[in-house]
Amino acid sequence: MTVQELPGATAYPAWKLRTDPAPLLPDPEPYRVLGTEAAAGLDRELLLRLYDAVVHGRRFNTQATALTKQGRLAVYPSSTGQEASEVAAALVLEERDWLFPSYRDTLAAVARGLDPVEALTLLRGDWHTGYDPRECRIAPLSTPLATQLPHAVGLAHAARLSGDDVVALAMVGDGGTSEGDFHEALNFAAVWHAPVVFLVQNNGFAISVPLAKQTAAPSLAHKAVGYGMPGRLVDGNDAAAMHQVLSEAVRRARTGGGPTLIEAVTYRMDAHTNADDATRYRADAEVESWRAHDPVRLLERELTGRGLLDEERKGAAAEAADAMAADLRGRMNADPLLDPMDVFAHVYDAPTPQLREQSEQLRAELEAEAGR
Amino acid sequence: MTVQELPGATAYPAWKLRTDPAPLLPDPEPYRVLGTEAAAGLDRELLLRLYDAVVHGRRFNTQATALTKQGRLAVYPSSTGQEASEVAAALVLEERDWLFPSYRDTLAAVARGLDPVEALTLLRGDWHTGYDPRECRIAPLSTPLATQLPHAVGLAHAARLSGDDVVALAMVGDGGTSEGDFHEALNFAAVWHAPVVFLVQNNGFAISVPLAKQTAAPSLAHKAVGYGMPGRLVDGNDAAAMHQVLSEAVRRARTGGGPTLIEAVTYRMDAHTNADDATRYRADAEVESWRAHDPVRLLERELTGRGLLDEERKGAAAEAADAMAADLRGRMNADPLLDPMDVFAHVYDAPTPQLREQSEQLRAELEAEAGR
Amino acid sequence: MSTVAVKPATMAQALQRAMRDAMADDPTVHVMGEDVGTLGGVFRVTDGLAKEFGDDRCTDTPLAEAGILGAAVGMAMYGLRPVVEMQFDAFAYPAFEQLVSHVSRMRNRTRGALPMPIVVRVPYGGGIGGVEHHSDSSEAYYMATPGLHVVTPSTVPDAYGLLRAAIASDDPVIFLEPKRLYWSKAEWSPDAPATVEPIGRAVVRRAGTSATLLTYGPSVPVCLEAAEAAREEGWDLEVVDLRSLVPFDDATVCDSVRRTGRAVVVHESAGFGGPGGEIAARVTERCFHHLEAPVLRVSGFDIPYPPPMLERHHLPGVDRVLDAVARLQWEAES
Amino acid sequence: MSTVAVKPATMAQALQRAMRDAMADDPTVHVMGEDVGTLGGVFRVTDGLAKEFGDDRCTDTPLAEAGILGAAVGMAMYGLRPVVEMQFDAFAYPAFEQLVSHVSRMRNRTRGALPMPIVVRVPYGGGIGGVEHHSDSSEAYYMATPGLHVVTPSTVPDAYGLLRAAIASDDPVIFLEPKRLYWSKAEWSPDAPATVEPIGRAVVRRAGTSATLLTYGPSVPVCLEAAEAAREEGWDLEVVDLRSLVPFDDATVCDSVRRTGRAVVVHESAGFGGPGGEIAARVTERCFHHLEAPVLRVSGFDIPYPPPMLERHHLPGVDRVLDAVARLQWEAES
Ligand SMILES: Cc1ncc(C[n+]2csc(CCOP(=O)(O)OP(=O)(O)O)c2C)c(N)n1
Ligand SMILES: Cc1ncc(C[n+]2csc(CCOP(=O)(O)OP(=O)(O)O)c2C)c(N)n1
Ligand SMILES: [Mg+2]
Ligand SMILES: [Mg+2]
Repeated sequence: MTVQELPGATAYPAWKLRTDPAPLLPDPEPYRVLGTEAAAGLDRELLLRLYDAVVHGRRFNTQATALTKQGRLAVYPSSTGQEASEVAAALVLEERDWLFPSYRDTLAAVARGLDPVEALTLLRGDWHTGYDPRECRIAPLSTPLATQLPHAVGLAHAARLSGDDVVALAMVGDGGTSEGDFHEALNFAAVWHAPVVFLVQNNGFAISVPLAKQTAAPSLAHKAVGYGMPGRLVDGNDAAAMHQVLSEAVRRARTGGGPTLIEAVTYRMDAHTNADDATRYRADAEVESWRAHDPVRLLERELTGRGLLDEERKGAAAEAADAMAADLRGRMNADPLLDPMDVFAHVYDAPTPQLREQSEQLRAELEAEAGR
Repeated sequence: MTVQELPGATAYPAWKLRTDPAPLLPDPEPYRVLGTEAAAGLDRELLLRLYDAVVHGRRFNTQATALTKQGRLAVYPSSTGQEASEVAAALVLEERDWLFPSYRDTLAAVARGLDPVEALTLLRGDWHTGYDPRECRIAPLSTPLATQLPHAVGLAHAARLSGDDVVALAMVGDGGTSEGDFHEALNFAAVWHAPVVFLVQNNGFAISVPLAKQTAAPSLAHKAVGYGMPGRLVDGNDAAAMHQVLSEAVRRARTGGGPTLIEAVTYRMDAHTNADDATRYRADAEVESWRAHDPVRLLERELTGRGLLDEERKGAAAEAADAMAADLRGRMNADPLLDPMDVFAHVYDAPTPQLREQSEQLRAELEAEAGR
Repeated sequence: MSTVAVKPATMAQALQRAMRDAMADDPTVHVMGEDVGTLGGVFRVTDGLAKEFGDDRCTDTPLAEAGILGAAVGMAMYGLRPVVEMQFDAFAYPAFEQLVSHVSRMRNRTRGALPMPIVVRVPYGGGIGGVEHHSDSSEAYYMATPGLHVVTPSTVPDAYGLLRAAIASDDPVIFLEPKRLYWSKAEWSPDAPATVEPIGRAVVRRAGTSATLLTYGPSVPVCLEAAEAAREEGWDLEVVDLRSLVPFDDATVCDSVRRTGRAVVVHESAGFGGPGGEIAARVTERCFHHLEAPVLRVSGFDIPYPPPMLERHHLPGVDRVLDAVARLQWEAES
Repeated sequence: MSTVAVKPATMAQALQRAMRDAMADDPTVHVMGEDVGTLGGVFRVTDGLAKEFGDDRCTDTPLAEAGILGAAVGMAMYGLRPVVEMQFDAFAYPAFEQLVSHVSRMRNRTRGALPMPIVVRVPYGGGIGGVEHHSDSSEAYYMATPGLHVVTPSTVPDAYGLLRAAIASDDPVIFLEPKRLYWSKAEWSPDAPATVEPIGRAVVRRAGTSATLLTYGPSVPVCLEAAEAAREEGWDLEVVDLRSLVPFDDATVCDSVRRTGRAVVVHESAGFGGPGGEIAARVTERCFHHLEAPVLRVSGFDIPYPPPMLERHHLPGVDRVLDAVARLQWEAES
């Protein structure tokens, strides 16, 4: 409603929108590249690289799930169906950038180059992350939902204050967007103009709860405008689209353009974890409807159509993936050597007198046990 | 970006925005009525009622602030400058509706008809709200910021489940919008389609922190779209505009239209509380620039221009307000009779054995003290 | 009256039945939380409730614990009796402010006008091979918060009785469910459930004369096992299941300790600042001259809960309980 | 070296000076929180820091405590040393999940790769006429959380020394500032501040022989006053200021209690599940045969903190301390 100010009306202290909302709003359709005209401009090397990565990723997911059945992993939240989004998140980053994965994003860590065995350490039942986050610049996989998002903001902010052009890319699920920490992180990022990219993987469910019970928003990407950052909707199964949109957001962040919120529309093909029974809350038909839009198939179609993928190339990719899986299987089959005393070693920089007492107690018990 | 699907591209599982964002977005200018052409249609009775209420409210604010100087209130967060928004929030509600005020909104409770002495009980240093929230349907004034918002959602939801057409109106400050509870409450309200109206009073500051350090959003009302509810921007000093926009939102909520987020753009003329020194963080000139846009003056101008307000009518309003203030002063001057033993009475439905022991201890101490 | 078939039931089933019966008896009882509806909860404790009572009585909420508990506060203000499920106890932490600043205080600040008949069901403790954040024991936080009741069952009938009592209570109750006992079984008839236990009463699970084990929840079976094993050493241990941490049953506890003259508190949550300190201190205050030895504590270590592969070293087991009993200065006796 | 003027300073000034000096010495130290910049904090403890070091070193954050602490975690991951101010301790509750699930555990889960050198400054306790939610004592929550250090000063020099030590620590420290001592004064020179006290050492504030008062923070002055008053009754009380609740200085505490044979723990936070239980229990475990009487506790009641007009009845005062001392079974002596 436009208001006509009458003569003599009192002065109104200057008002203006703090920023123009129009460019912040996402397009109504998720951005897609594969299978569209836009695909013509794609770099073939990149396409092949993405292909190898999603094939590798798919194999990693199936292998890790198999390891749960063999009792070699305590639990595995599979990202089958979401590989395009997972690998793109890893590939768009420079070495100096940081990745903040959620508990579902082991694959993103692996796609970034982390040794799969290290990446799976916690899920295997060990007491630590398995890798040194500072070395690989991958934060510990976060289980408490959305709590990793303010960490990403703080780190990006710290990097910027230090004059480093480091970007933080933080991943979260659709369910995680309901948590207060999501809100607080996005707000801090926008106010601080921090170089962060928020990637929401909307895979349709939070365990059993479908998106319709999670939000009434037009899309999750529409949340961006409420923070004053751009929101982007992307087809999360389209590796090329994901790579493009994420790259653009990373570039913006790196060059002082501030944070971006990206919603990747995708689907969780497996159950929530190996412990979950998805048939209790969703119909097979819905799952099946997503098969045709599988991220691996989308790339295969594109590459085959452009003559870049023959059976040989396909075989090579599959073989490499199998080799990784076999290696992983082999190394996970060995029982890890765990020293129970280690649980005291890193609680504090220097253990408190109380912890020293307790570790002595355990040591004595272990010795008695060994002596028996 | 529109995407051209190529022939042979894989089927994409149906996507559509869950709701159209356009009608959810607020207008870029705060809605105003007073001093504009729109004012012509206003009901004169309503205008006079609003006038009496803001005059009364202003007097209440100055009196309560004076009481802090006399040591009769522990603290008072004044809403001077925000009276239009405070009283409109009270006046748009039916008796069966609930108000969820923040700690700054004593005035809204008083404008709803609550005895000012009761409304000020907590701020006076007593241990309880002073009134029965169920009787007057005013939730306890909430100090932990934004925590009252999910309460309002739960209550509105419960009422709807019970088949009652009750609306909950919840108030929060601009600073409070940064809290996770704000986010979670709005999301729950939208998903549950609960009959709630969220009123954000953007008074420019959270204690010393200006809005620019609080958010980068185009406006706080723009946050609505991220939840899938309409956002409205209103001139918070314009009592008629506030009344109109709030009434409309209450009507929507009552008739099954779901929640609304309203941002009232206003200004806190006093310091944060009597204990605060606002000169440390803002310039007098800024405060002065808002005087011309004072909610009382805006109404006076309108009414005078329309020949509805003469000196006599003005005098009568002032007199009524003074009478209220004198009565309040008088009643607050008496020391309240507090029984220390009461602090044990309502911690539990039936006190635990432990609390019974402790209350016996205090009773013995008090008797010994009295006996001395 | 027909005779009722008594058949084995799990604690999870008894808990489900308690909610079911409460919902059937009282239309104001509402169950809410993450995945409690269609899925029936990740532990299946709410299985079937949404089907029987509809989505409005058993509601899958958005994923936000402060929002869930905050909404429950508002529902209680309107006269409903919400039963909230927190999926794991570490995931109750986001709701901490709502719990401490509102749930526990609302009745008090309104002189009883706004009671908070809310039950917060919290699966707690370890021993189920859970990864990080899935095995916390957070009872110390709740015990230190005036205005809350804190209860925890250790048997199948108690699970039913205590949960019924919790739902019936006009006060907020933190209902701690020992995860590793969800699948424990007992002969118990869902068709003629045990009478509802009042909140606040400890029970002697095993009578004994040499010393008292004071324990609750997941550590009760451990203590009963330890008591059996102790017979070999010539100790006849009494085992008291506290059931209610708040209010605390000083009478039952002190009666036992005065008789035996020795006590060990056993729980799996961390020792320092944990429940054992309060329990040991209050027993000592009240029974000092009956004590032959200091009240000792056996608890989890003061470390973040360790993961599956190491949890057996952390959890108080039979050996550690017996070691503590052995340190109760028996020589002083002779 | 010129002689340094020693003049009265308040605890608030000493705390400010500690941050100022730490920021000057170490560019990675960052202060952040609500109103800490331009305003200098609602208690003026960060006064002047933004002016001296700029907004990027002393930052007014948006109003969201989980966001503040969560961002601090990320900053610490990048190598900074954040000093976070929570405006009042009840307003630290929204950050509880970040604190318990991340701040306290990050070092452990990364085998030391990601230490959390974060200080969380929390103004705590009552006695300042604050309205609801402004006088909580939440130390029990922090003590029960492995991985945190918890310290609290009771004197002006300690305020400086302990805060310097906290900022220098590679571990997360909950730094509890007794609100009612902010304006307490001592002869202390900001130009030659006392040497930095290591974290984890209790101190005997007053030597005595009859019994030991174990206390900390805002209750230290109360206990010193009680000790003076006790002379009339013929009791020579020792007062131990714990200073650090985690780690706990068993050595100093037990040394005192073994000498005196009697002890009372004094704190203003609620009694049930509060710090006193842990302290009494561990002292009893370690000093049982030296004790002439059970360790008693004097604390706030188990109620929501009462408001200004009634707080004097809640706060442990000299009389209540002396009453407890009188109950230390002196007859047994004679
Ligand atoms: C704070 C918190 N609450 C609850 C949980 C339990 N939980 C683990 S995964 C999950 C669902 C997450 O859904 P979403 O965010 O969509 O991620 P997705 O599993 O689909 O990747 C829940 C409720 C948790 N980990 N953290
Ligand atoms: C959770 C929480 N954090 C911090 C505070 C301390 N505090 C009280 S009022 C206030 C500023 C509130 O600003 P705003 O929401 O804009 O409301 P206004 O005071 O302007 O009405 C702060 C930080 C609080 N009450 N609750
Ligand atoms: Mg999901
Ligand atoms: Mg404000």
